[in-house]
Amino acid sequence: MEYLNLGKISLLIGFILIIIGFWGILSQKNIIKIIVSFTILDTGINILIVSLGYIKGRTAPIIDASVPQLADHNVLNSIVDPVPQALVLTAIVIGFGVTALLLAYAMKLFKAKRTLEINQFNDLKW
Amino acid sequence: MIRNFLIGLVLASFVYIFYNLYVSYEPKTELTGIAAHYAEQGAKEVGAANLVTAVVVTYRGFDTMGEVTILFLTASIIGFFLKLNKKDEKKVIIHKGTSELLVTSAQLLVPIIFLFGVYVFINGHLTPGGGFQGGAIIASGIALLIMANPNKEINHHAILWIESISGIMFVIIGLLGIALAGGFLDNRFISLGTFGDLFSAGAIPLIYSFIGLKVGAEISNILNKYQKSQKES
Amino acid sequence: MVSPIYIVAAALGVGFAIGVLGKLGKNFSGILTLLTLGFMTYVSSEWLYAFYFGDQVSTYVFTAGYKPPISINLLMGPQEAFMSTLINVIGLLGGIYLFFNFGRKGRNAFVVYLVFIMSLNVVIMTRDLFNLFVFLEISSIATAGLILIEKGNRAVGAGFKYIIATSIISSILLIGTIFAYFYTGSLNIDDLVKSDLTTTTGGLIAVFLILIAAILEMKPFPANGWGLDVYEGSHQGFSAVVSAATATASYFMLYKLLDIAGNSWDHYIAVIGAVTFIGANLLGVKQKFARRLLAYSSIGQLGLLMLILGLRTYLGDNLNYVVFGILLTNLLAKTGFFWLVGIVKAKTLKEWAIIRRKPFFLFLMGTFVFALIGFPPFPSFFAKWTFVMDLAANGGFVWIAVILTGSFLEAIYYFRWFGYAVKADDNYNFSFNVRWHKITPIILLTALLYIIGYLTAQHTELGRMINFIPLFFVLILFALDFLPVFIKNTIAIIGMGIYFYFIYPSLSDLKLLFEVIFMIGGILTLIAGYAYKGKRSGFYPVAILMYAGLTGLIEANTTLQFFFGWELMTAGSYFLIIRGKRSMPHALSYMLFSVAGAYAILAGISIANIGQLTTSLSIFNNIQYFPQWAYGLLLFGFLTKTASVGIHIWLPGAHGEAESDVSPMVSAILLKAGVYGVILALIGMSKSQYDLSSLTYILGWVGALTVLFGNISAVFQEDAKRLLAYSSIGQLGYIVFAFAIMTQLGWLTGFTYVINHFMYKAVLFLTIGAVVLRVGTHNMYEMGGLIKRMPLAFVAVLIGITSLSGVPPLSGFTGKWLFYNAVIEKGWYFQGVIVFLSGGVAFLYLFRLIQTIFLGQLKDNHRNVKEISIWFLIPIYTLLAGLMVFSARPQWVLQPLGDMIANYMPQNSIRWDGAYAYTAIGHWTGSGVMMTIGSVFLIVFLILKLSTRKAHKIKQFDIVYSGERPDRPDTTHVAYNMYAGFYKAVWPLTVPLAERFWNWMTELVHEAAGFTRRIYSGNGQAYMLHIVLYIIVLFFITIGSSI
Amino acid sequence: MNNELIYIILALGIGALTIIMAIIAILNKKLSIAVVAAGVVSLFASILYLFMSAPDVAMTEAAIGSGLATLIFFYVLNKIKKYND
Repeated sequence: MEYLNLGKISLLIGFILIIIGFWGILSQKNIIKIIVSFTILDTGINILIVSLGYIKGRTAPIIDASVPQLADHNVLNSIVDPVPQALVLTAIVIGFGVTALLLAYAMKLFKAKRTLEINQFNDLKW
Repeated sequence: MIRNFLIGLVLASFVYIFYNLYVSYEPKTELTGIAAHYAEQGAKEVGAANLVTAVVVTYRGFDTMGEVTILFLTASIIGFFLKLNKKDEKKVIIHKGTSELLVTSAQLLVPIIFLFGVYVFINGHLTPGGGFQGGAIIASGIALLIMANPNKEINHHAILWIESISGIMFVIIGLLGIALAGGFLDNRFISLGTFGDLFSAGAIPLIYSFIGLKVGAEISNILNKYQKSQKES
Repeated sequence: MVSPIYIVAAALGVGFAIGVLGKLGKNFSGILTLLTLGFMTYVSSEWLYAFYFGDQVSTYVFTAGYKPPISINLLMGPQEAFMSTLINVIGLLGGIYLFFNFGRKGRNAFVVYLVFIMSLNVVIMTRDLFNLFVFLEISSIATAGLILIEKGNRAVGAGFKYIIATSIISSILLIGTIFAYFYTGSLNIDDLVKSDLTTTTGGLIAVFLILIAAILEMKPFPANGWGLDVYEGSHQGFSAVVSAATATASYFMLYKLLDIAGNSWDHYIAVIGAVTFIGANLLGVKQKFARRLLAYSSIGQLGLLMLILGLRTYLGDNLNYVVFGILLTNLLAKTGFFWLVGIVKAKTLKEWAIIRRKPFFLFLMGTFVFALIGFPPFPSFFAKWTFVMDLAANGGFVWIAVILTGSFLEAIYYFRWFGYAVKADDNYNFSFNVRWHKITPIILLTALLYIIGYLTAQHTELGRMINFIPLFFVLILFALDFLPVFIKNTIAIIGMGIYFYFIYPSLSDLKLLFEVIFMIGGILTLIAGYAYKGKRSGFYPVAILMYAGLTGLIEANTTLQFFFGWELMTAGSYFLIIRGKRSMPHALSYMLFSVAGAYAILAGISIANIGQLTTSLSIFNNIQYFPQWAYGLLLFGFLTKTASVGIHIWLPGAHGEAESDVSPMVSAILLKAGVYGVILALIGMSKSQYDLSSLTYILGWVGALTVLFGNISAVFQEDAKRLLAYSSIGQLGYIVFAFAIMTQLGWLTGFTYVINHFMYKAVLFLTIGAVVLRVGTHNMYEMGGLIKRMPLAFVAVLIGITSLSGVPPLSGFTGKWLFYNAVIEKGWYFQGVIVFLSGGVAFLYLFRLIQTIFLGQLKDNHRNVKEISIWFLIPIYTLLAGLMVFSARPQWVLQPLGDMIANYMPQNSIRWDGAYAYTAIGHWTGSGVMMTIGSVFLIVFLILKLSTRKAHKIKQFDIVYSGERPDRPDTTHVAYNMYAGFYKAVWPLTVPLAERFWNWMTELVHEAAGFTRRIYSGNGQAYMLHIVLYIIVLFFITIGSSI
Repeated sequence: MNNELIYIILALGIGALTIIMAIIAILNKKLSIAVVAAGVVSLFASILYLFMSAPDVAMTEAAIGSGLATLIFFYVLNKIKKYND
């Protein structure tokens, strides 16, 4: 039971997704596939961040009826860490921005050479 | 061959690194550091029930400003990257198979979606959700509109104005924080009000609304650019 | 004081506002952007001013009204103020430069640029790790967008590679950040520094990930293909900003984050920096394209910055000073260079020849090249000096070698490029246009370089104005360059005269002797300049620059002043040499040997400096640690200037191809600078408490072999000036050999040769140069019979070679006599024999100067040549008069010299009695010898005159060929390849082993570069693989074993 | 306590599905399937966030990560298809 902690499981999923993301980034030739791999990598990192803020058996960091009185210091003992969640919000939006930009690049690259093979775009070298 | 070997090597090494991280990980049992401070003092200091919002809008408001800027940047870059020439601009997309159902439901749904989005970001300090989520929801409404009718000209100027004004207001509110309270993006220049009310938590609802509008406008802008780029020859 | 938060607020406020205000027009947006950048510059520079001229203390800016770590905070300290001012200034100038390029893309481009500069400011100032990540992302995304202002697919490709690479890096940073937060409960960098993060395995890995991301942002070799492509592929106006502003921010980010790991990472950073610095510059050597070359150079610069950072424990308090100098110079010069590339638009380095169509641009380029290589008076010179001194003081000798090697590689390609710009054939039919908004920023940068260089110097012992007076004179001559030769020549001569007049009373002994050679010799050779017509554009500033350096050497009291003078002299002489007709490759090799020599001197001084309380030049006399190395390096450095065998290959071409009045300057005068250095080192060795005789023994052999080699090579020359050049090598060999003897007699011999060589080599080069000007060829066999047309020149050459060959009655014999005394006294018989035999060889080539040029038949096309110019005759005959006086009354000079030498060499082996000199072996008198030989000559002359009254003159066409007239009558002349017979006997000695060796070295470097650069295949995915491999390798090197 | 156990079992299941989807996204030759699979990964992730008491993140991930991002992917795929035609 001790072993099966939700945080640990999520952490593991996060790591696996990150590795899958890297695998895709390094092995796929198609630019769209590479971008897809990036989104998987991002998702993995996000899961990682959230799971690091997770504390077993606690509620979301929102103080409402489910959390005992405000003045009561029990808030400290009843919510999960709000900071990683705030960070993930930022990370998701950044990831979206980067993905949008990468896709714009992908379109232009395709337009330039009518291919999505990344090894075709080596005009600059040596 | 060598490449595959190297990739395998890299991945195996990453597994090794992450394995070490994983085994050294001990799940948290209590809040420490700044998180403890936020949990204990957050409600008192900021007045927001949703502590994530308190962190996002106030404590780490500067990050959020950067985050909004990233979307803004992306929209701007895509703006000049996917710019159409005059001829393509006038083209009409021939679309087939947009069902009547989709068009009608879009017309019905979009106002509701917009309202929901606004609700989400106005209540950001009380309930889950906030500017980003609300903004994204609004943008989804716009996306639905575009999908229903690919040739629909979204009011570009309106988006631009909303984006611009809400951005400027965000900065101005931040500066008001310096002038009237403790620092840039301090929310306490408006009274914190009663904890749990809609109009409480100082400037947070205001800031989050502008963030929501801005994010919604920016994402819509990006979608619009992509939509238009379909006409490019 | 305006709070730095307004930098962010202003940029974002204006950026958001342009969204709607932009409707008022592109130019409106642009001007608004520039005004905002101006405001940002104002804010940061106000802080900078307050830090350096006021008593401002570092200030934290809290956001959200809470103290860190509760909320994000920014720090504005002296370093932050400096870095962000740099970024904003470059940002503002870049905005002006790119104004219309942005304009074409619409107002959004301005917004992106504004946000880009703002984000770099935040990266500098923020003290929050996650905030750093966010603003780093902003800068990456903005960069990926701004790359697109360049048209074409290459920019798109480069941008894509850039964004995928930076995405990977920021992913790594994010993972590290979150784990750092997990283990410490804070995101504040100061908290992380204080925490004991590295004690746990997870924390250790987190720190690793954070640092590796920061390192990868510095584009370490070889995981930097994406960085190179950005520099090359984007608009050069923007590459400049990336190279300057982003590099500054990345450096500072690494600087901030490095503290999290304490000092444990310093060593790795240093190694990574070293690999990058050398790797990038090595590949630069192979590069043919201007843009790519600058890309390699920019990467190299990042490597150097990492190297400095990694070596911060060696530098202590000087870290900021060194970073300031290196960063500032590289920033300003590299930015200027990129912008210059953007204007000139020539693709390959050779095409850069077109730049000299607008000489002002050549000046700008020259400024940047010399600043980047670290020549005075630019800040990098002082920074490099301090860096090397501090390294040596703390035992970092390996690092000195690394830095100097990398810098040398950099010098290779920059000077090759500059050589093309100055000298390569310009037959291209494309040109370049200049628009004010593009050139103004470059001019401002150049002005800043000079001003900051001057201000930096004020903080060193060079603060005294005196060191800069000659430089101001150079500037004045630059400004007067539009005047005709006559006026400028007069100004130059008067200027040098006045300077000498004022400086003369303060000098004595050794310094006086060399100052006379440099200044009086300089004035005499300048007189010949009156023979030139027109403007002679650019000649006077560089000539005076060389003399400024030479006199700087003499006046130097400290090692820094000495090196300052040495480098100025090198720069000036390089410009003089490259002015010659086919001198491009020779000027390059001259410069490279000079740079290598200068680095050896720098290294030598740095070792000499260890444990010294003073920076005075007298430390040469008291080197306490590694004296063999210190003196060895110093001597090697000085010998590159005296062109000793093996490192001589630059001299024949450089001196042979130089202009007629430049050859004597660089031969008779400039070579003495090397001799002066050798003497300083030897004086030090004579006073040293260590036994350094093995070093002088080697030096003696070097001198002897140089004599042999120089003389034999001179024999087989057809080119009169090259003949003299090889002869110089030989003569300098005598000098080195004589000084290496390290006895009073030996040194007296040395000084005699110094004075003699100065006079007769000036006479010979001036005369031959003047003849060449008249007949239009260097080849001796194409001359002949000129005695009739140029009798005065003939007399000059005759006296010159008599003196050179060392036969009585002239002063050459004085030298020879002293020489054999010294050799016998010392017992270096074997070397002495080599030198003696070489003396015989000298007759062979000297004979040709008379026989081939002046005797024999006059060539058809020389039938109407006139006597050489009066402006050459004046200095020539003045020098001849000096030569005569020295020959007749050598004691006037040698006696005081002997007394002086006695200070260093206590043996009193020579005694003067009036005009008589006595040694253990015998005695001799200058005037006596002269009279005796004079009478003998007169008698023989009269006998011959009387006995050959029946001889008749052979007329021009008194030659009968047995058959037809040969195709090339010149080459059938006896004077052509005159010593072919001897060649068969001595050819093994003339094999250009040194040339082959250096060619082989060059080839090796090129092959290495050509092989290495294949990793930059251009494939974005391969670049990502490089990045992750780099991470993995570093992981196992750094912390892999400790977890 | 019981809740936790259910979450864990669900999380294991979702985790397995997420990983399978991610692998499909990488390996499938068809771009549109890859894109959809990536969207699904994101969607599953947002469910995981909900389990981990992060409703804010779950909302964001669902709306932006799996919704809007996928939409943009399809714009690009569509455009590429048009170029190919």
